[in-house]
Order: sequence, then C-alpha cells, then structure tokens
Amino acid sequence: MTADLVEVDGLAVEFPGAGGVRAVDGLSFTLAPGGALALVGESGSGKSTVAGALLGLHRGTGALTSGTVRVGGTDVGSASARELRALRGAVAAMVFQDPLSSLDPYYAIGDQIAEVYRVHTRASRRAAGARAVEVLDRVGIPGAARRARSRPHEFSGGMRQRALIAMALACEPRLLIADEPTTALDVTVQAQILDLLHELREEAGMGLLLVTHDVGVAAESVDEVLVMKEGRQVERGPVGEVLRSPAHPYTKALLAAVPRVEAGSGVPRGSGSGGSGAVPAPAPAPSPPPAPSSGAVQGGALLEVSGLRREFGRGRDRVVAVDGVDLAVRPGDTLGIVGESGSGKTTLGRLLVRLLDPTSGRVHYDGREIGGLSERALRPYRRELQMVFQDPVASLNPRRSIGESIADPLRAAGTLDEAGVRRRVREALERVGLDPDRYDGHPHEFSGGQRQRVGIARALVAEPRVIVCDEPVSALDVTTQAQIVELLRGVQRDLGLALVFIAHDLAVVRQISDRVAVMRQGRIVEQGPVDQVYGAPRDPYTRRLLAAVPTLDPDLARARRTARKEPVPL
Amino acid sequence: MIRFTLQRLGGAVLVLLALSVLVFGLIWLAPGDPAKLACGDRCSPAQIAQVRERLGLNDAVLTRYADFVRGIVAGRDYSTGTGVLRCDAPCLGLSYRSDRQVTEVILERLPATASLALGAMVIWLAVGVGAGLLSALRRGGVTERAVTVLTLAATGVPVFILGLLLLMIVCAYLRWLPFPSYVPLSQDPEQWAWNMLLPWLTLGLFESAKYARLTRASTLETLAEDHIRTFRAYGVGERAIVGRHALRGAVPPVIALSALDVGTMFGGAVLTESLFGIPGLGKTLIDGVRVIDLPVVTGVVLVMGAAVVLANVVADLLYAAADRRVVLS
Amino acid sequence: MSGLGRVSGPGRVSGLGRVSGTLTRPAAGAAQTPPAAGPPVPSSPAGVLRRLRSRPSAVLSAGVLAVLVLLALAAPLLTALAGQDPYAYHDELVDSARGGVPIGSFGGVSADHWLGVEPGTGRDLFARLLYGARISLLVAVGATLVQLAIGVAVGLAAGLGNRFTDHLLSRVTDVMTALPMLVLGIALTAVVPADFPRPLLLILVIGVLGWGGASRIVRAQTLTLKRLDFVAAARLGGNGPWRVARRELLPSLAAPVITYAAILLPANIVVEASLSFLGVGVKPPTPSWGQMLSNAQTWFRADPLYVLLPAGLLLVTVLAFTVLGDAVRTALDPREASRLRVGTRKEDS
Amino acid sequence: AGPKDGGAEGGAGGDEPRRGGTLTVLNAEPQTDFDPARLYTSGGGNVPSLVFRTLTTRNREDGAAGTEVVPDLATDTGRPNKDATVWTYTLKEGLKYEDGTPITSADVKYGIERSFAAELSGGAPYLRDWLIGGDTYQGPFKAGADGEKGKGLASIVVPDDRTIVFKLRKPEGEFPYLATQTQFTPVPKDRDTGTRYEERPLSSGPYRVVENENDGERLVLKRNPHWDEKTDPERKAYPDTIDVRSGLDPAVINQRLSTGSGADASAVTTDTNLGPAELARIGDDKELAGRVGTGRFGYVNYLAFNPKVKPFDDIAVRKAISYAVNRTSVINAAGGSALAEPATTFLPEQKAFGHTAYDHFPAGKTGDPDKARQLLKKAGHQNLTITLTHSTEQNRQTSPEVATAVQEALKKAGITVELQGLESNAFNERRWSAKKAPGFFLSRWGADWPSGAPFLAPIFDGRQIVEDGSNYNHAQLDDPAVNNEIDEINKLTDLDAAAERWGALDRRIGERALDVPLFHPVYKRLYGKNVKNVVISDWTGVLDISQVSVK
Ligand SMILES: Nc1ncnc2c1ncn2[C@@H]1O[C@H](COP(=O)(O)OP(=O)(O)OP(=O)(O)O)[C@@H](O)[C@H]1O
Ligand SMILES: Nc1ncnc2c1ncn2[C@@H]1O[C@H](COP(=O)(O)OP(=O)(O)OP(=O)(O)O)[C@@H](O)[C@H]1O
Ligand SMILES: [Mg+2]
Ligand SMILES: [Mg+2]
Repeated sequence: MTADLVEVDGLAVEFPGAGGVRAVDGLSFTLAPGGALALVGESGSGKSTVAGALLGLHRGTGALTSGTVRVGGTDVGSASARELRALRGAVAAMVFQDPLSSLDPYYAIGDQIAEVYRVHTRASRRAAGARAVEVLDRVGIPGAARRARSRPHEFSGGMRQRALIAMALACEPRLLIADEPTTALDVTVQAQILDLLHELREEAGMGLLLVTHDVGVAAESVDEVLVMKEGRQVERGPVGEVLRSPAHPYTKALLAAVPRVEAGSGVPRGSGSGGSGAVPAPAPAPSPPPAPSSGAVQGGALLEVSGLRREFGRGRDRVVAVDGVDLAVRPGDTLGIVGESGSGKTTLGRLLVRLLDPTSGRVHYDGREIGGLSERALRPYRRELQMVFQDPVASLNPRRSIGESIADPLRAAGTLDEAGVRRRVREALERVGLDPDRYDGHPHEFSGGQRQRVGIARALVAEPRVIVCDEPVSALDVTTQAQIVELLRGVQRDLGLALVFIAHDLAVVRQISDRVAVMRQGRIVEQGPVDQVYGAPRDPYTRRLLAAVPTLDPDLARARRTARKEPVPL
Repeated sequence: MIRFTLQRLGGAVLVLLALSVLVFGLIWLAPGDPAKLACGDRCSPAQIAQVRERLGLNDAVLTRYADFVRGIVAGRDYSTGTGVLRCDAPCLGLSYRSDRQVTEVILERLPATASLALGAMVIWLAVGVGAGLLSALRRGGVTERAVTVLTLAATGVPVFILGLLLLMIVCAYLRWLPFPSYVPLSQDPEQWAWNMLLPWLTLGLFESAKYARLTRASTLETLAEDHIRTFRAYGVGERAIVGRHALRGAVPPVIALSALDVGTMFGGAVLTESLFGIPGLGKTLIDGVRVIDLPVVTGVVLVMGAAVVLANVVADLLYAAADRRVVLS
Repeated sequence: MSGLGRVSGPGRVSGLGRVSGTLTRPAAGAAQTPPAAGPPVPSSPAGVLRRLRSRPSAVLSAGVLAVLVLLALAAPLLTALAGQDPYAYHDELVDSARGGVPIGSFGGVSADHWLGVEPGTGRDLFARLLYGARISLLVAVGATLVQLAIGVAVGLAAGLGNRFTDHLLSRVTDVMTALPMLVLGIALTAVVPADFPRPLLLILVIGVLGWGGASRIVRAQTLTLKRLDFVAAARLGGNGPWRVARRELLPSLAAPVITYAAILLPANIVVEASLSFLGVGVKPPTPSWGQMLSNAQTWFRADPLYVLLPAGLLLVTVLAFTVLGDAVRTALDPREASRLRVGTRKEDS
Repeated sequence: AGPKDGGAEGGAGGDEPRRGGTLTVLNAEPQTDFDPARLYTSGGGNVPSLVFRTLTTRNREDGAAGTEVVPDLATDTGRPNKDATVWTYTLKEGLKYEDGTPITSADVKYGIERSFAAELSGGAPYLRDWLIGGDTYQGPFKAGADGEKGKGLASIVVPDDRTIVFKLRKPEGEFPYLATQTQFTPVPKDRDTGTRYEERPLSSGPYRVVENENDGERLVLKRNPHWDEKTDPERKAYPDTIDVRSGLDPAVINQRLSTGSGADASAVTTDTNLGPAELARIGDDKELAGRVGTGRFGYVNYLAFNPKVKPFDDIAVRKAISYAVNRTSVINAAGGSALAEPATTFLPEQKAFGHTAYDHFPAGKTGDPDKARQLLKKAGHQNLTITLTHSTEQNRQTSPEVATAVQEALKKAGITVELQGLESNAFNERRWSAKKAPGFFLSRWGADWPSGAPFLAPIFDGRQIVEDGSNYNHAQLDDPAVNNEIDEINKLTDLDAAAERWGALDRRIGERALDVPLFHPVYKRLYGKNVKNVVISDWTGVLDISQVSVK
C-alpha cells in the first residue's frame, strides 16, 4: 500500500475544563510523502492543536481526541508508548514556534541534538556528536563544530531556529512539522529559514506540514494550503489557486487583511481594510491621505530628539542600544520605525516617552528640554506622552479590571470624581470599539486584539499629544492587525496626535506611516517619507529588508528565492 | 564578576561592622554583670571591681567598642598575670570566662562546626534532591505521597527530638553504631566520619524536607517549560527528561539555598551540636550568651555573619555559574 | 540571592522564577511565577477558591486546620466539658518514686483524663494540648505576619529603590539573617520586663529575625515585575512610585507571599518549640506544644503518649499547612491552572 | 573497618579492683577552669583532685565516714594553736610533681597567694575572710603600694621547705576543712603561666594532664610516674587513663551509660543525675537498677523570703506559706521522690552537719491550706496576691516546674501567685542583690564542706550581708544573738561538738519562718558495667573517681 505519509480522518480535539474548548472539529486531510501542506488560519483556529495531534502530544494531557491520525503508517491514537516514541523524531519531527524556550537552556546545542539522535539510533556518543555537527552545518550554522558547544542563549534567534531544524533533521524524518517557525523572526531571517526548509525538502524528499497564520509565509513554501477557522476546514487547495482566487469569503477576508509592502498592490493607505464584513473595523470611515511631507521634518516638531544615546550595563557588558539618533514628529504626523530585533526600537520608544533616561543627547518636547528631568519633574508631562506596549499580556495588570487600568491616569490626576472617571473610561472604551459594559472585566477575559485596544484606550484617556506604539500589532494575526491599525489611524486623525509607530513588519509600517526611519544596531540608517524609503531605498540594509518580505504570489516567491541564493551573513 | 565579588566583599565588611555593633549593643543591654560572672559566685566587691577593671568594663561602651575594632585591625596585648599575652590581629579579644583568645577558641571550634554543616549538606542534597526528583517523576502517585509525608515528617519534628530518636534507635536499640563522640578529622578521618554520621543524619534529614520540596517544585516548574515539550516530541523517555532536563533546572536554586544554609549553620546548629556534644561554634555561642562572655559572643556572631555573607556571595556566584542566563549586578 | 539582577538575553526567560517555596528561615528566594511568563492569570479570588475546592487534599487540610483552630478557640469550653483544667495538679496520679510517671497504662488514660496526664504533675494532657494549640498557633501565625509585613516592606523598597537603596537594604537583610535568633531571644527575654506578654515577645523575636526570606522573595519578584510593561504604563499614567507599588505590585506579590507564608507557618511552630527547648519560650504554667515537646523529650520510652501527642499534633499541623500551601501555590499558578498544556504531562501509558 | 568502640576491653576477672584500663567520664559541664586557683570545689573536687593534691583531703569512704577530713600532702589535718587562730602543717616526705621536682611548702603558699589575683578569681571566699591581710591582698601579680611586684601574704609563713603556718584573724576551728580546697594545691612560682596555667597545670596527684581540648571539654589524664602511692593512701588510682568528655546532653549521657556499649561500659558521670523519665524505666530493669549509685550532698532547696518586701514582713504570711506548701508536688517537679527528699529543716539530714529534726509548721505531705487560710485571715490578709521569682533554666531546682508546683499549692490556700521567670543571669543578679532582691523566690544552698558553718553562716550571719556584691543572706537577718553563736561555734576545734550546736542554731532560726525548706536533692547516677569499687561519700554525694576501677 502506498500509504500517504499523513492521514487524518475526522480528527476532533476537545479541551475540557472551565470553558470546554473544541479546538479541532472533524478535520480530515492527507499528505503524500514529500508533499508540503500549510495550515493557515487566524489565531486560535486550532492549527497547533492539529500539529500536536500528529505526534500524539495530547495523550495524557486530559484532552479528548477522536478520529484517526496515521503518520507513516502508525496509528497515533492507539500506538503504545514505545511505538509513539519511535514515531516521534524518527518518522515525524516537529520544529516549535519559540526557538529560545524550545531548547534546554542548560545544555550545549550539539549535545541536545545528539541526545535526540541517540534515542533513535543507538549511536555512540561520539558518533552522535559528529552527527549533530553535521546537521548544524547542514542548516548553515557557520563553524558548526565550534558552535555545537554553545548554549542556546549564545545563539541569535535565527540561529536557534536553525538549530531546532537541525534537531529535526538529525534522525532523517520523513515528515517535518513546523509550527510557526518564523513568527518570532525578522523578515530577513525569516526568508533564510523558509529558504532552508525549501532546500531540505528538495534534497531529502521530506514531507512538510507548515503551520502559520501568515499567508505570505505559506505562499513561499508549500504546494497546498488548508485554511482553518474555529477548528474546521474552510478551504483547501493548491497554494496558487487558493491565494489567487479564494473561494470562501473567510479566505478572502483573510487575504484582504494582509498588509502589502508593495505600493499600490495592497490595500492603499487610508482605505480601511477592504471593508469586508469579516473584519469589524471600528471606524471604517475613509479619509484622504494627508499630504506626504517630503525630506526632513520642517519646523513645528512636537517631539524632537537629537544625538540621543542610551547605554545599558557597564564595562565589558556594555550595550549601546540607541546610538546617536536624530528624529522629529509633528502633531498629526506618523513616524514609522522599522528594524530587526534588537536594533533598539523599543529602547528608542521608551526614551521618547521618557520611561528611560538617555545616557546623552537631548529630548525636546513642546519646546522644552525634558531629557534630563527627574521622575518628579516629569510628572506634569507624563500624561501627554503615552505609549502602547508591544506585549498586550504584560502591559495590563492581570489582577486589575481593565476599566481600572484605563482609569488609572485619571485617578492619578485626581481632577475628576468617581462618576466622571467612569464616564471618561466608558467613552474611551467605546472609542476603541469595546463594549463599555466590560469595564469590570479582567484582562484574561479578552482576546489579544481586544487587549491591545485596552492599551490604546488607556493611552487615549490621558489625553496625550504623542503616542508611541511599540509593535502594537506584531503579536496579532492579520485580521486583528488590520483592525488595530485602522483604529490607530482613526484616533490620530481625530485627535491630531503625533504618532510614533514601531514595528519590524515593513508592510504594516508602510500602511500607516507618513515617514519611516530604518534602524539597525541603534542607529538610523535611513529615514524619509514612506514612498521614498520603500520606493527607492538608498541603504543596502533597507533594500535587503524589502527583498525579504514574503509575497502572496507563489511564483514571485520562487523567483525571489532564486535571487536570494547568494550567501547571506547571519 | 571579579568586580561583583569585590563589591560584595566590601559590602561584607559593612555587614560585619553593623553586626558587631548590634551584638555589642544587645549583650550590653543584657542583664547580669560580666565581671561578677567572670569572677565567680562569692567574689568580694573589691575583687569584682578588680575584675571589672581588668576586663575594661569601666570604660564607656563606645571606648570598648573602639578597642575591640582596634584589636581586630592591629591586635592587642593582655596581661596573664605572670606575663604578657600578645593577641595578634585579627584579635577578637579574650574570653571573659576562660581568658583564652577568642580567635583561638573559634579556630579550635570551627572544624567541628564545618564538618557538621558540610556533612549534613551532603545528606540533604542526596536525600532531599533524590526524594524531590522521585516525587516529581512519580507525581500524582503513591510514591509521591509517601515521599511528601516522610519528608514533611522530618520537618515537623523538632531537631532535638529527631536526633534523640535516632540515637535511641540506632545506638541503643539496634546498636548499629556506638554513641557518637566527636573525633577531629585531623586525628582520625575514619572515626571522624563514623562519629559524625548520626549528627549528619539528624541535621541532614531535618533539612532535607525543605530541599525535597524545593527540588520537586523546581523540577515540576521546569517540566512545565517549553523545551521539555521539545524532547517529548522527539521521543526522549520520561526518565531522561526528568533526570537530565528537569533536574538541571532544579540545580541552581538548590545550590543557592545550600550555600546560605551552610552559612547560617555556622552559628545555628546549636541544638544538634549540644545533643551530640559536638564542640562547635553554636554551642560556644550559647554558652557565651549564658555567661555574658561578650568577646566570645561577638566573635562567634561575626564569624557566623562572615559565613552567611560569604555564602551569599558564593550562592550568587554559583547561581550565576549554574544558570548562565543570570547577570550579576 | 540579593545580588542577582535581571535575567539577560533576548528571551526574557523566567530563570529566576525557580526558587520556589520551601524555605524556612534563611530563605533565599525569588519569584515563583512571573506573571508575564504564563498565559492569562485567572486569579480572581473566586477562581482560586474554586480550584482549591476541586482538590480533595486541599479541602482535607483546610478542614484539619479549621478543626484545630476551632479546638484551640473552644479550649476553655471543651476542657470544662471534660471536667479538667490545664493547670490543676494531680499528685495522686503519678508515681513519685519512679520519676513521676503517670500511674496506669497509656500515660494514665482514664475516663477523667481522656489523653492521660503529664508526668511529674498529673496535669490533664487533653486540656494542656488544647490550650497549647492556642499559644502555638498564635505565635506561629503572629510571627508569620510580622515576618511577612517586614519582608514585604523591605523587599518592595529594595526592589523599587535605586541601586544604593537596594544594596543597603540587601545588606541589612544579610545582617538580620546572620544575627542568631538565640542570641537575640535570650538577650531580649532577659531585657524585656517579665510582665511583657511572652507570646507577643516570641512573635516579635521570631518575626523580627525571620523576615529575610520573605524580603528576598519579594525583592526578586519586584525586580521582575517592575520591568513589566504594566508598571511602565502606570508610571506613564502619572503615578508616583509608592502608588505604583501599592496598586500594581502588591496584588501581584500576593501569590508568592501566600505560598511562602504556608512554609513559614509550620517552620515557626518548630522555632517556637526550639526556643522553648532552650528556655526562652512561653511562661509557665502556660502550655505550648513546643514547651510540651521539649519537656517530653526524654519520655518517649517511659511514657510514649506524652511525646506522641504534641509531636503528632505538630506533625498534622505542619502537614496540613504544607499541603494547603502547595495547593494555594498551584491554584495561584497560571501554569498549573492550565494543566492541559500540550506536552507538559507525561504519557498516559 | 568500622566505628571503633573505644577501649572496650570488657570487665575480665572477679570483683577485686585491679589496675589498668581507661575510665571514661561523661559529663555535661566542661572543666572550663582547670586552674587550682580558680576552682570552687567542695573537698577538692572529683576530677581536679586526681591532679591537684592539697594539704588535707576528704576521707574517701562510703557514707558518713566520708565526711571526715584526712591528711593529704600534710602529715596531719593541721595543728592549731590554743584559740585556733594559727594553724601549722608539715608536708610529707618524698612528695614530687609530675616532672620529678620536689613539692615545697613555699609552693603551697604561692598557690594560695595567686588565688588572690583578679586574673585568677573564682575560688571560695574563706581565705580572703580568714587570713590576716587577706581582705586587702591582691595577689602576687600586682605591684603593691610600694611598687614591688610579686609580694607575698605575710600571714602565711614557710619556716622551711616542709612547714607552712597560717595566721588567722579570728578562731576558725574548721580550717582543716578549708585546706581540702584546690587553692591549697602547690604551684611552683617559676612554672606559673598565669591565666594560661589551666591549659597544662603541673600535677601533684596520681594523674597528669596530657590533653586539654576546647577549654576543658575533653581532658585526657594519664598516670603521673612521679606520684608515689605510699604518700597518698586516699587515692587508689586504678585506671591507667582517665578520659573526660564533657559538653554532652544529659539525656545522651544517661542513654550511653545505660546502654554501656564499648568504652561506655567503663564510664561514669560526675555531674549528671538520672532524669525522671529514666527513673521511670529503671524500676523494671534489675541490671540497670544495680548500676545506680545513690548519694546525698549537703544541699537544700528552699523558698526564700525577703522580709523587707511587703507582705513578707509579716511573719503570719511567711508561716501561712510554710503551711500551704505541698512538698509532694514540689518533689515531683524536682524529679520525684527518688531524686528529692522533703525538707523541713534548713540543714541537710546528715550527722556531720549536726542535723536536728524539727518541723515548726507541719504541712504534712501535701500541705495544710486550711491552716494557712486561718493564719492569713487572722492577720488580715485576704485575697493575697504575691509574686514568686524563679529561673527559667531547666534545672529542676529553681526552675519553672518547681515554681508552678508552689503556685498551685498556694492557690488552694487562697494565695494568688504570679510567676516571674528570669533568665538565669538576671535571676541570680536579682536574688543575690541585697537591694533589689525580690520578696519571694526560689533559692538553694550547698555545702562547701560537710559542716554547719558554711551552710548557716552565709545565710544567716548578719555580718555577711553584702551590700554590693553577692548577698546570700536573703532574709537579711542581722541578729546579734545569732552572730554571736556563730562566732562561738567557730572557735571549737572539736567538730562533733560544733555540729551539735549548729543543729540547735538551725532549729532556733527555723522558728522565724525566714524561709521554707522544700527538699534535699538526692543524686542518682548510673555507672558502667565494668565499673568497680564504687565509693560514694556523704561529702560529695557522687562516686569518687579516685577509687574506681574498671578492670
Ligand atoms: N491546553 C489547552 N487547554 C485548553 N485550551 C486549549 C489548549 N490548547 C489550545 N487550546 C485552545 O484551543 C484552541 C486552538 O488552539 P491552537 O493553539 O491550536 O490555535 P492556533 O491556531 O495554533 O493559534 P495561534 O496561531 O495563536 O498559535 C484555542 O481556542 C485555544 O485556546
Ligand atoms: N534593560 C536593558 N538592559 C540591558 N540591555 C538592554 C536592556 N534593554 C534593552 N537592552 C539591549 O539593547 C538592545 C536593543 O534592545 P531593544 O529592546 O530596544 O530592541 P528592539 O529593537 O526593540 O528589539 P525587538 O524587536 O526584539 O523588540 C538589545 O541588544 C538589548 O539586549
Ligand atoms: Mg499555534
Ligand atoms: Mg522591542
């Protein structure tokens, strides 16, 4: 029998407990040996649950599974523990999403790979070590023999992801399951990883099951896509077909929400997110784009920094996170800041709202120098400079109701009475598109997108003049992302705020900004009006960034991949 | 790292200074006249006055404290009656009671205390970490419950009862061991070990419950981490997962806590020391407090403080060494 | 671990979140569950209670503790019911020639004396155990509260303050950890006027010397928490540092502090016993379990019940506190709360 | 290899004591001061008297015979002049130190003189009080008024190497008793190392110190080759080695002695009683019971009154308390009837003390609360509330246990007693202060030698009230008649006659209800299986190590 590599038939997974979530509901699909399938869908649609089910990872967790799952001929549901162990890693190997937390921080990378290898091959310690070096070399870790002795924290994010793939390769599995292998990475690194997966597939004839919420990533890497929603299949077909002419409205909405980096090819700035009913944008009113300013900001800057520098640590541990940055934002303007992870974006953002003290340089706000003010002296400015934080989980106190969190600046000001505070908070909730009656809800009762809205509401209620948004959407799936972007844009337009929008996603930045600054290693390598930077990038780094952005067109993706084939420094 | 160590050692000096002031003050407040106690029950007032003079008790407290600090830095001279006794720096003074140099007394007692603390540590590491791992591996099962109850039983029983019980059972009923009496390591290592066995067990078992729970909690916490999922997904067996990956995560806190415990034991294992007649610092401290032997008490507390502070530094360093992700500041 | 700063590296791992629980006096400690590390924290009091109620061991130990507290509170009533009083001597019930061992089997158990009598005095053991529970629990709970109050205050101040404050307070913590409890105990019991209530003194001695662990845990937790964005957000809202501490940090400290309290409580009972053993415990004729245990020390062959009763009660209390503490910890732990996480449990086979 | 049991040679041979072997002494208290000048002993002590010989010593015999004084270094117990103010001793011939050098009378004189030094304080007060010039002499280390150092005490004269003469301020018929104390040990001046002498004191006795670890916690004594048994009929010195291990927990000591494995089979203790719990078990065990030595040291535990404090100024209150006391529960608190005997007299019940039976306020076994109530009512004290001060030390004597027993008994007589437990230093400081002494507290007194003088004089002699120092005359009795009688008895050199008069004096003082005698303690001590020749005198009440054999 020429069995398929993966056969899933009527798979259902239910997590009992308080709510009783049915994460996967009657899903069936097959994957032929050497084939590549992508599971796409918004957050929480059950993609990871399916991936886990292929390796029987739900067994023993209390989750209820039904239906059959066969991987490489093994019935995962009924296999013995020993058979299951033989399956895991050797037949089907999984690459997990977060590369740092998926490796044991205490052991050398090479040893971890060797350990897994030895479980399946009875190889000697030495042979296993050699194998680890071999696969690390294979995934393009330079100086693999030496780097095999490093521990995870000594690797960069991209290298860690490669190490995880190397671990998956070690036992030469027939199926590679990659669960969001690139979400944590910058576009440049992401492109490298996707290229690597592609190569491996071509060389070793491995099957690939790619789990992702990024349609672009899917377009780059697979033959077939399966679109999921609420645990069910919505649409399935060859990747080109589905992306070019989606049959199902949900797929359409999903695609429409994807921001495009190419000018004109995506949703034009200011036109909302396609107006699809699937995306309940709070303020869909279209508005003409403000006249793009050209060149450097002329006078009238509300917030301006010059020669801004910030160091962390001392002596040998010293890190210069922000290194001589000059920037300015005017009221009503949006400044986008892009850059790879660790380039100093967050640090810069925090310096702008004076959550951090600059090591040197000046911060000019509304005509006054506030760079050197003490915490106490800053108090009057605090509410005018607000920030929306990157991580919606960490930016809300889990133990306080969201209404109270939003009310906080008002209470600190102490100018309003209780009723006044409540009224203002309700207004703010409404403004960001949340039900005002959920004032007393706690953060965990809200979805990621909703939480981000709460963060925005909190920033708004203080009546700020500047809002720095630190990657407000990178943790969210495309549909939610589009809503948030729309919300911010509306707010800015209505209130005439100065907005600083930080992101590593070039497309999103393009969507919202008037001007962009590209950061690398604490410096701004290029800044200017959006169209100028995106259209005619001057800095090679900017160019590389742009080239790495995944495209929704599989053919274009193929072409780009070939173009990228020249060696890239990690 | 070197900077960190130096900085912490600098801090240690301050800690010790503060500690000495505190102890000096406390003992000074304590009732009872050290001169009377040093002189004996039936001294005449004239004799007491002489002794008071000799011990420098007539000086103001501040002067006495200053002399004490000077002694540590530069050493002091004392009269033996027939001659002069040079107490070299760091001189912690002479015991009111026995007229012996406190430094000497401490050096003499230190080995016993150190052998007790370090040996007990071996036990609590072996028993505590072992039990903790076992209960983490068998979580939810009978084994876990048994281990939990047993280790808790050890903490719930005060150490003086535990020690006496062990003595009764091992030495009196079963007669597996003779009653322990301290033999210095330098004299006969084998007998030293045999005689320390019960004290080690007593203190070690008493402490091991804490470590079992710490190990169990850290192990379980590590088991809940994402990288464990990776190894499960690659078919690594449960035993290897707990033994290699989860245990490794439990090591840093265990090391850190052990260092601190050993530190405090330098003055804290009084009950075990007196039960087994181990001539250690804890007993010296208690005896010193009872007879208001200010130099001895201050000296021992300082040594203890130094041990605690040092242990703190060592714990931090070990923690950082064991967990490379930690930055020392 | 006073000197440990943050965790480096881009991943923001919760490496420090490991020294959980189980520390008695010289506790070194750090955060237990950095809230950022887990999924949403369903820690509304009702949710915690619900999860506690679903664990039989937690319910059982809470029940045991409740019964103990009730027994202690109702001690006068119950002893009156038994027709006994914890102080009355019964010379006729002990054999003076044989060291005052109770006459009769099982340490003089009889219809009048349900649990027998105390050797040497013939005082009723049942009554003394009940009255002893009052003191032991009072001292343990009181001392724990003092330890936590000081520990939280100092830990918060160290965690929030600048480098200098942090260093200073950490060193003060070192000093307090290094100060032997016995020296202070003996010195204080001698200095303090004799009519100063002993239980209060014990509470103060144990409390004032034993806060190092709590302070270390709170400091580490504060250091972790204060880097979280919601604290930054509160600052941006124009709140002063103390307002931030009170409104944003304190509630998040509750979980580790409660957990630690469950470890301190039984440890403090044993400390009280040890202090009594060294003669600086409660004032006679007031009974406490610790004082009873230290008196009973040598009796376990001649009158086993005399030892077993207080020791057993102590053990049960320690067990109950620990089990309950563990349960509270897990109930407050968001990671444990979502126990269905993929791959975190072992195989069913 | 395995744990070594020490010198477990086992007790071969019959009952005859034989030389050899190692005797282990398991003690709680370490010999911290092993300097003869600093020791405060009765009759030269137990371990110290193995190393330090004195002019006279106690008779090493069982029971009452053991209360006699016998010659040691001296040829007799001393020759007084007519009014007993001058005492002359002659040293035996052939006496040597452990290094072979001869012992001279000048060494005895020097030994006494150095005990006056502040550096070597700690001994008994008698030399200071009795010798002419003793009250002002400050020892040989301190320069005198004329700036000369090393000055001696003129009242001790050494006409030749073997003769020594003591000149006293007043008649002291009991000087031979005093000469048993370790201050009378010879110390050669050129070997004196002051405060460090205690580390390696020069032996004049049958054993020399070969190890002194941890300030007396471990002492190892070996035979002194220069000790000549012909000069010393008192000490038998059978074992070759004496190994003193102290600093042990009392429960552990008794457990070791009763188990008696290995070296513990040849072990004794000189300071640790059997505890009540151990006594409870020993009743069932014949073998163990056969290894218990029982002795009585002259000692009394009592309730002390300070009549300067109200309401104890009223004799009716003191009498009422005397009636109300329940000695049975007090004795139980002290460990039961095996460890304590009820006392109605202040003097111990031994002939040497001149004990005369009396019970002025008969309380029976368990107290007479009714009589007490009556007395109080008559005196107009209703609902009396008083404070009893005691020590928090767990010593079964001045301890909380005894105090609570008293509290409980007085409650029956309608007296509310509040307990004031003090840490032992604070307790002693209070009770020994003439000014700050509490009104009602637990106290105790032991004999420096078996006679009424050191028992009654410090407690009832009005001239011994110490204003700033340690005062033992708690009642602060200063009655010329009593003082006079004490002086009169002290003149007697006929000790039997003296004893009788001490007894009569005790009885007379007892009528005043200045204290309530509670009990006389009894010593019950285990010794190992191999231990033979157990001698327990009424002087020390404990087994005499110098007589014991382990072979
Ligand atoms: N261990 C669990 N316990 C309870 N519910 C769970 C568990 N794991 C997943 N779920 C729920 O199952 C649903 C599907 O989750 P899954 O992780 O498969 O989503 P996903 O498509 O991978 O989302 P994302 O893109 O955010 O990773 C979600 O609603 C999630 O809340
Ligand atoms: N508190 C800190 N202490 C020490 N180093 C820091 C600190 N905060 C940031 N850094 C370092 O400064 C550099 C810039 O960090 P920053 O967080 O600003 O980057 P980023 O561009 O926001 O990255 P990401 O996209 O991952 O959020 C990094 O090397 C980081 O490790
Ligand atoms: Mg997922
Ligand atoms: Mg960032």
